[in-house]
Amino acid sequence: MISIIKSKKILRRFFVGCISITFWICVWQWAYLAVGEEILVVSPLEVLNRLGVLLRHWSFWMTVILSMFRILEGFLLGIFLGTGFAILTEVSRVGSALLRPVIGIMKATPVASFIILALVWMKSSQVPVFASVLIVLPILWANVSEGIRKTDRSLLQMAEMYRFGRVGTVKKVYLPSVLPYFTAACTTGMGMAWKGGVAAEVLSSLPLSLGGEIYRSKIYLETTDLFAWTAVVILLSVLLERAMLCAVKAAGVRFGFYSGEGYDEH
Amino acid sequence: MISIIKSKKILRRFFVGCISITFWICVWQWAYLAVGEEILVVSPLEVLNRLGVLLRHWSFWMTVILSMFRILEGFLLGIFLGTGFAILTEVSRVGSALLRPVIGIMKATPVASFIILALVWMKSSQVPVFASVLIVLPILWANVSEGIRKTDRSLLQMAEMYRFGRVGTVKKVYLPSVLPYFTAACTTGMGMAWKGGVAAEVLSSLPLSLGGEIYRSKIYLETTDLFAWTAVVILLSVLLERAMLCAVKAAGVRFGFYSGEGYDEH
Amino acid sequence: MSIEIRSASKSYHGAAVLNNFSLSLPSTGTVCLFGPSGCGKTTILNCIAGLESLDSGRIIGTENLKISYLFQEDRLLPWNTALKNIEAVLPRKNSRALAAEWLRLVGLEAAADKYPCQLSGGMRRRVAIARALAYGGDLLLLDEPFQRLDAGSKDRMMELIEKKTEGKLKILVTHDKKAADHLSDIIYHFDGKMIKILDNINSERQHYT
Amino acid sequence: MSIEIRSASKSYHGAAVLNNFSLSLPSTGTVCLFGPSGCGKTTILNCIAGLESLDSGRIIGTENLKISYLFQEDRLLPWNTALKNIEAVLPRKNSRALAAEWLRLVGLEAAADKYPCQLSGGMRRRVAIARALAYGGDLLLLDEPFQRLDAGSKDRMMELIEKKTEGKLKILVTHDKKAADHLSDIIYHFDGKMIKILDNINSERQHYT
Amino acid sequence: SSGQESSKGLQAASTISSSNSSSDSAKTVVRVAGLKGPTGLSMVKLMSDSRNGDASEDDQFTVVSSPDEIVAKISSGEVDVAAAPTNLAAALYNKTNGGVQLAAVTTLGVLYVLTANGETIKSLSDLKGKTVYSSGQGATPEYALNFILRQNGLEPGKDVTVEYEAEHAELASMMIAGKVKIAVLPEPFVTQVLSKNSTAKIALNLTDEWNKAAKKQSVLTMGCLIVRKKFAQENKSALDSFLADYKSSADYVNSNPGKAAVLSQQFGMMDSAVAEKAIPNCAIVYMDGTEMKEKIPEFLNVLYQANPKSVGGKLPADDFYYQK
Ligand SMILES: Nc1ncnc2c1ncn2[C@@H]1O[C@H](COP(=O)(O)OP(=O)(O)OP(=O)(O)O)[C@@H](O)[C@H]1O
Ligand SMILES: Nc1ncnc2c1ncn2[C@@H]1O[C@H](COP(=O)(O)OP(=O)(O)OP(=O)(O)O)[C@@H](O)[C@H]1O
Ligand SMILES: [Mg+2]
Ligand SMILES: [Mg+2]
Repeated sequence: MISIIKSKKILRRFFVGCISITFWICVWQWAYLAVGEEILVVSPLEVLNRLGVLLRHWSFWMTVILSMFRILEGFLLGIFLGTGFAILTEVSRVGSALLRPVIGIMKATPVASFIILALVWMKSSQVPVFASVLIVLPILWANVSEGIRKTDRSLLQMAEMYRFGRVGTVKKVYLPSVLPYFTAACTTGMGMAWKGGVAAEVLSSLPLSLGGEIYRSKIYLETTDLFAWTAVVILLSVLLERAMLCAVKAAGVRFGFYSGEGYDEH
Repeated sequence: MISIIKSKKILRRFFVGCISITFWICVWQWAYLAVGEEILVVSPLEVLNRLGVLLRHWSFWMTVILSMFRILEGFLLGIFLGTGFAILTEVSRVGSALLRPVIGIMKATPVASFIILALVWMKSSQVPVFASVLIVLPILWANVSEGIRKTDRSLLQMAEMYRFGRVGTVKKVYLPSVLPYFTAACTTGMGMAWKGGVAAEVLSSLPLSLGGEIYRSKIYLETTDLFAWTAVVILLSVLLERAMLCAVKAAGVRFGFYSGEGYDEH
Repeated sequence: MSIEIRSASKSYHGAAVLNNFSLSLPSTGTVCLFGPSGCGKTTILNCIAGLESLDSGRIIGTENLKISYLFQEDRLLPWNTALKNIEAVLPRKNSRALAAEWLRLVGLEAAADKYPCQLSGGMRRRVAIARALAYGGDLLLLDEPFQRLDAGSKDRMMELIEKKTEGKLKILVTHDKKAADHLSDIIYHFDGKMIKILDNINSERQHYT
Repeated sequence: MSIEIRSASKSYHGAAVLNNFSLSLPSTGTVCLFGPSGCGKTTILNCIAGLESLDSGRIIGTENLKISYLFQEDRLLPWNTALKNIEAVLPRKNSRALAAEWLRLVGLEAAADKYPCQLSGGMRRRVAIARALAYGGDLLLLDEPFQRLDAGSKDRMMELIEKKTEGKLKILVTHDKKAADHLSDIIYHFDGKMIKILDNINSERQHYT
Repeated sequence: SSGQESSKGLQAASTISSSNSSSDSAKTVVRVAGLKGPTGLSMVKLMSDSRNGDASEDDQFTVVSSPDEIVAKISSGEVDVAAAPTNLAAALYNKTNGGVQLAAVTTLGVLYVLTANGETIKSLSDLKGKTVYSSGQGATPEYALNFILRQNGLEPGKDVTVEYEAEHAELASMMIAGKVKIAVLPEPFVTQVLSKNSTAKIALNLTDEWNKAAKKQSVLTMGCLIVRKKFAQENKSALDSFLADYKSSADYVNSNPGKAAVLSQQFGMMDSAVAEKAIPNCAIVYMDGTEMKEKIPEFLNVLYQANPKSVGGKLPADDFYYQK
């Protein structure tokens, strides 16, 4: 019975999502008609058409896959480093003092400021990865440290008394209480990784990259292409976000703690 | 006695911060010596010198003030809209369905994709504001909605029983429990607002803007200027972040709830 | 005002807690629910308070009723001091002085500015009691009000509750036989179904096992 | 093993809770601390457990001691079921079967897969008791173990504790005179300073007021 | 597939054209960085020859998209020769204490004044009292436009209002959408606007206007080849033969726009459809030696007068100009 309720819920959510997307596509069509300049806004239908054409070329898939791997690499690196940095800053006072300025710099410094320096050390195809890391890392860091700080002290005392050990305390107390913070950061971070990574691809107009295609569409004033490629970016980001949330949830269930809205759902 | 302990703590923190910054400046100096290319890395001393010179011109202050206002405007707008969106998505199912795709798009779409469209409707000096909003809004949204969802249900039931009313429940239950999430998002958001805003200024090489100065320093290979202006960006972002944290804390105390690490400190 | 529970049923994940359960409550006095741990006492109170909905059946007479619910857990606002926690349920006018007076009545005038995490277990319970009484509901739901209290405090709290809620209906859940005995007009033993084991409103008060 | 508290002092924000307090504990038996709410009983247990530090003075004999601390609050892991909460304190080998056995002993075999928020107050308390006993410390700190329990459960828990911790030192904090009377060898009344009101280890057990 | 065919077709021609330049110079590999856009077009033939193994040297080519990468690659010694905007070459010379040299000028001005929607401009003096939209503020387009206007007796901001837009693409879109009547745009945006707005046409070629204004003392140039001085000194013969190959490549592109456009797409310089139309407007030249040394200093001086920083703070000395 519970599974029926659940699948009903999923169906309803899917349905509501579809209606909402339809609504926004109507808004888009309206904007297209209102602006009336093909060079500024193109119609959704045309974009769909163009996507249909693009989909048929193998180069489309190469582009998508290469960009996706680049951005996923940046995202994962950002997650690992951000979580690592958060643990370091919360665990050690020296680590905290040393890392805080670095994170401050990462957050605020625009890519333009160090791109030349970065290009000396890395290939231009690595710059998007780097840009994604720089945007994901601070988000992860902020949330995970907040989660560590907000871990219930009374439960930590309990873990100490019952000698959970370091590993046990992390697994049984810290991980479950940091998980919602981590999940929230991952959700934001995935979108932002795309934003930052594709922006870097645009700047270096990398061949066989989504950003490169956006750059080309822009300088050749191919507005339909611009919209189509942007739609691909948005779609991929949303899909990967969903996939990642499922993965995090599955991992949570697998390791015996739950990240969902409440423990009731179990 | 408590105030003595507190001021001691602040002093020590300040001291540790200074040591850490000194350490990183030493690393910078080492990198300067190791790279040995003035065009890639300049020495900290030279940057300080250059800053000393820049400081004396009124145009420096104009640049700083104009950029700061632009980015603060974006930051504040992002905070208001992000919080508003979060409330809407949590309160109303229709709001949630309609806003979710918008936020997904905001998170993932690179500025390059809509800059031309945006430039048709807004002055190029407003683009940095817009870029900041687009980066701050999703961060605020994610954290505030997480905070709203994680508000203790048993306290909400209590508020219902004791008829706190809508305003009272928000003020006495929701606000204090969302505050730490909000603060964390503001901290990340402030840095990111600078990153996004200055990057947009660079792209449009806006006159009298920090990003414009960074752009010009870059294309004219004035590495000293590039570092100096970047340092200004970082400094401003860190200072404003501090100021904002103090403001949020003061507001928390003023309105009778506390956001700090624990309630013990009181 | 008279409250009636009519053939209420409630189950969690298929396990019935309330099963076609009916109860008529008097309009005044103290009704005590007595029963083993996990039998559904808190669930009944939650349903009367409207915090949980029944699977079937109805509860009549609680609409728009002002209810003081002393929860089984204290449910104090962790970010407010003891004083502010009580002020929160009072009308704005004079709330500070009133709240301070309530704290005095439960013997916590010295702890007014402490946060819940700085209070001992028994002190937190007394703040919760003070809050429930300060709110002044027409119906009192008291879920184990005297837990974590020492004998002296317990007596004082019982006295206070009796004095401040005269003429109002109280539903008391407790495991403390002495307290139940002392306070209650009607005592039910609840274990799946209800058995009235004392009815002081109509008959002489009598001792139960 | 003998535990001694030597001229311990502890104050919060200038208000002394323990003031030059000394106490010698026997190596076995049950020592009961009795006292009004907020007098500092939990603070003493926390200091013995090493969770809070003294302002001055020392506690001797607790180094490396395995302590089962039943906290005044339950402190269950909200993201784990009742069973997993007990498993968490057991050595990995066979932990599942052992935990299930402990749940059976406290009468909760049916609630093994429920999360703490799905348990009633008394059920949560019993899980906490089962966890403390399952851990099998050499010293037991029991802070109001029987709160929220009905009379029947309370008797069963007392019996279980006595049976499972024979020969170990237990420090019991309770407001329940009957339980204190039943379980304790030594009873102290604590209110700023200690007054021994019963010493069953050397003398006859006697009734106190 | 048609691209492949035509590239095969031109292999034959190229073998002949570059056969005599393949001398006995040692097998020194020249590492070259090309820049996307018009300044890179002239090297596509060279790149294709090198790829097919028909060139005199097996030089290594990389195509980069931003001057940032050129700076990074030249200053780290990752490449020896690079295509670069001319003012960047001067700035690099100054900032590396003479570490780079100007090997050849490869692209003259690619800036044009476009008109649309019935606006007619026949000469510069027609601009008086009009509003001109431009992009590239703080860079060569602004300084060049100001110079030409002033030489023709028009004071920018007074006689002619110049509105600067942030991006070339933005201005081009505005022109296509009919929001702008007079615009100064570089290639390949000129081609784009011409093909998408039928009322748009080229009114003035700023390279010609510069020639008139400067009385042939200088040229407006946007692109050049730079070489690391150390490399130039140590591998003079290899560099010279590379430059000779480069010259024939530039000639080839100018005389075979269609075939060059296909190559340009293959190497990611520019889309073939755009390139074919744009090449005639891209002012591809090859100028080195004395001619370069005569005409460039004055050009740099114009930039220097407008903004000393744009050429790296001071005018380059004579050793900036590489001599064969
Ligand atoms: N949210 C829930 N999900 C699943 N089961 C629940 C939930 N809430 C309560 N229960 C179950 O309902 C039963 C009754 O719970 P309730 O809290 O009413 O007991 P109680 O009589 O108040 O017990 P106690 O005296 O221990 O507080 C218990 O078996 C409990 O496990
Ligand atoms: N963190 C703290 N900050 C300030 N005061 C505290 C703190 N913890 C405890 N206290 C104070 O210390 C005193 C003793 O508290 P403790 O919890 O030991 O009492 P207790 O004897 O266990 O009472 P109860 O029987 O009510 O649990 C109380 O007055 C309490 O307000
Ligand atoms: Mg209950
Ligand atoms: Mg206590």
